Amino acid sequence: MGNQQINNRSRCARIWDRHESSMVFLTLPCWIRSRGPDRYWKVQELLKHARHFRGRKNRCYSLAVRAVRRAFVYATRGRTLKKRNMRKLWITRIAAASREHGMTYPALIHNLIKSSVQLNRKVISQLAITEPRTFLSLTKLARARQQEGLQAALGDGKEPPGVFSRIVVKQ
Amino acid sequence: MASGYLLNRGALTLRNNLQRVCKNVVYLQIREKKRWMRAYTHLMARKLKIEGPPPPQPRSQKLLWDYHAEVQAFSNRLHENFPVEILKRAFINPCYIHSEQERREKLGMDSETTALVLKDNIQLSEKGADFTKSFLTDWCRVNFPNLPSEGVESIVVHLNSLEVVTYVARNLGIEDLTMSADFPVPDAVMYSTFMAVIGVLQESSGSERAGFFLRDFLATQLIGKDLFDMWTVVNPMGLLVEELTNRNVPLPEPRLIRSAGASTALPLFFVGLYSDKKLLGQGPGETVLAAEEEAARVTLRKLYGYSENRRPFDFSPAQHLQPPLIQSMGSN
Amino acid sequence: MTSRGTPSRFLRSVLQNGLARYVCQLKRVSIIFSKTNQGSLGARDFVEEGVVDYAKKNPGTVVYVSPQTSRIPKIVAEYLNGNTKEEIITNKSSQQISELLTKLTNQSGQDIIRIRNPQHTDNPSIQGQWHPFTNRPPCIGLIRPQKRLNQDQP
Amino acid sequence: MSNFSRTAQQWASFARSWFLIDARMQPPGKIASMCSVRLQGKHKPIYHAISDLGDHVVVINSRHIAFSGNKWEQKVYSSHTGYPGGFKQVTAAQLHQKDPKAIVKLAVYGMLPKNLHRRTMMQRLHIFPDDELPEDILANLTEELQQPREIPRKLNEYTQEEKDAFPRVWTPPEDYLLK
Repeated sequence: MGNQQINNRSRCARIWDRHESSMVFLTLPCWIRSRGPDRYWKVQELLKHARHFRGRKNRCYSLAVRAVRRAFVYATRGRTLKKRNMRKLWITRIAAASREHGMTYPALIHNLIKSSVQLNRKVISQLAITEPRTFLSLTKLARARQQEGLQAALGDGKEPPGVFSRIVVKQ
Repeated sequence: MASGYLLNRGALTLRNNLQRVCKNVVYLQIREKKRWMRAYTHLMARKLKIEGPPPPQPRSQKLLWDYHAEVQAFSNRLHENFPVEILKRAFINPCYIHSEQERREKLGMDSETTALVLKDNIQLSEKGADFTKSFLTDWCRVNFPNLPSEGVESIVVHLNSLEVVTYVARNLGIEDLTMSADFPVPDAVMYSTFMAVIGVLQESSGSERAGFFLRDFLATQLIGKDLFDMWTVVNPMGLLVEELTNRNVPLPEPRLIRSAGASTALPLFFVGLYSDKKLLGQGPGETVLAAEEEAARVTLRKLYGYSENRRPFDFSPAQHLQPPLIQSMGSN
Repeated sequence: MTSRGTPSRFLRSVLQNGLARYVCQLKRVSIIFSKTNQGSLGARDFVEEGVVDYAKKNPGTVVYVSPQTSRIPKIVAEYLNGNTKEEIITNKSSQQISELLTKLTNQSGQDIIRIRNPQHTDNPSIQGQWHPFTNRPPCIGLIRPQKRLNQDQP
Repeated sequence: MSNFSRTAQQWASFARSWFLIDARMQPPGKIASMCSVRLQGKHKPIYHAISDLGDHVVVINSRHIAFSGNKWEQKVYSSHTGYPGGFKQVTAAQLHQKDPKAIVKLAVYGMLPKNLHRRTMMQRLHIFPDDELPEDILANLTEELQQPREIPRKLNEYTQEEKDAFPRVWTPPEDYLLK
């Protein structure tokens, strides 16, 4: 409490003294406080994020502050863009892998969904890289599903060998 | 006049403030910008740069340390029933006893009245080392029935090596408990201490529990390791030929099956090994020779059952061997 | 904040923990508080009520309770991999401290930094990774185009 | 299945293959789209734009490409030398006359992504106007790609039997006079 009173008093004194262009401080803490903020730590906080930049941006505050702000803006944008880009990449990869087995990407995904295979694109693309045989069987499944309608129309009603699907269950 | 008054006033306030400051330091929390902090941090940074970091201090010499409680917690943490007295002996290394005796002599203490009644862990350590080696060998034999004895030996040597064992020991918190002359504890001392712990476990709880301990903490280090990272085979083709003759299989016949960019700087060759017109294995390589060697390695991995599509190791917890102490604790 | 400016690591556990048997990674926890200070009120409550239960529940963790003439009450947690973590518990209630301790107990002690991928494995592939010849039929002998060229030259 | 060592696996996964395409009687656009996919590496499941995974493509018989319609006369290739009055326009036929590789090359160049990798990828495209390949390139080849269009046979390549067996829309009367 006492401290605060002194504080208020000194503030009044300072305002009053400013007219005479000489400053009087009633207490030492007030005098210390009056020197403005300790800018060093603020600068360090910012430069912490700029240390890996190239050139003077990594040590000069006035250059770094812009670059850091820009970097944060990019990072914010990048978080949404990353999801989009990754999905694009997975699709490119699945398209490449399915073309190796003579299928197109839309046909593969469409028929996998129709056969209620609930793998997402990320997992399918990982399978294409690390487990190529699993991916091959997925394409086979999609191909069988694709030809199911045609074969039913032809009246054969039989599954291709090695495929177990709804038609067999119905019979 | 006015200035004189101000000066006088200033001096008065300064004196008051000094008192305040002193009071503040003692009683009150000062909420101000810590302007000394910058200079202080710079000074400390420079000091660190000139002098280097301070020498590491063992945890036992820092505040808040109860050796008995630590040892008990150690055994509880690993879900084992170590007898605490013997376990404490396992942590006492001969180097510690030597250094302690020397220290006492230097201090001029009477050697008879302050004689050390500590036993070192050499016996335990030897016992543990023997058991570890035999257990790991058995474990590898069971898990890789097709692997020849040299392969088993090299896997055991890898698991039993100073590097792996000290890594495991440090991550089990043995370093804090170890009584050693030097700090940080040298690798060899860590190794012998870990082995002594195994020895204690074997003495107190039997070899089966000690085996489970080794399986859980040492054998898990095999995960993600390739066979030939541990076992250096210079001539895999020769080894393969030897293996196949032992099994009465016709000798392998290397054939170049695929190639890409053969005349460029980055060629790729695939060599397949055929035996009796059956493909044993194929391997890629930068040159035909490297590919052939790789194919031999692939075939050897298949023969020895150390391929990536093998059955995963069985690390399931030993249910029937749960110590009763832990169960009672768990029911709390 | 930016992905390049912050440290990162891959997901992994200490010594494959939990694969065979689970070892609580918190080896030592010290509760440091003041006997008189206002901010340590919750800490004192916790020492009275909860710390014995906690120690009984976690026999693998050594709990040190140390009243010191310090203004700032804190919990110092030490982990098996050698890392130390300090948590300030000024003005926290007994309940909050107990939650904090549970959190510290369940942690592995590794640095809490950005993890690059929520999944990680040491053996990424069981069937063998893709390579350009995975899905091509093997052709033994010379490469075809030469024959084809000869056919093409009438 | 295959348990390669890590270095060998890496070497195999990222190796460059060499594809051969026969452009005889093929539309250049189709050839170019096939080339562009392989030059970028978009036919590999490990594709990534900055991984530099492109393969080599060898195009032979670029002299014998086939344009549909009247593209030979109507398709115009324009360029500008940079000097005043330096705007050049040539038809496809003229360009092909001058350089039999140019049409395929320009088609591929236009289909590649417009970035700094484009020139590098173009260096991995080898075009030969005829079907004669140097020895070192022959040694590199890994696979021949199927042609996108089936080559139509000329009338004189059909045998008499095939001609007779061809179904007729209309049988001319016997007194019908062929012009």
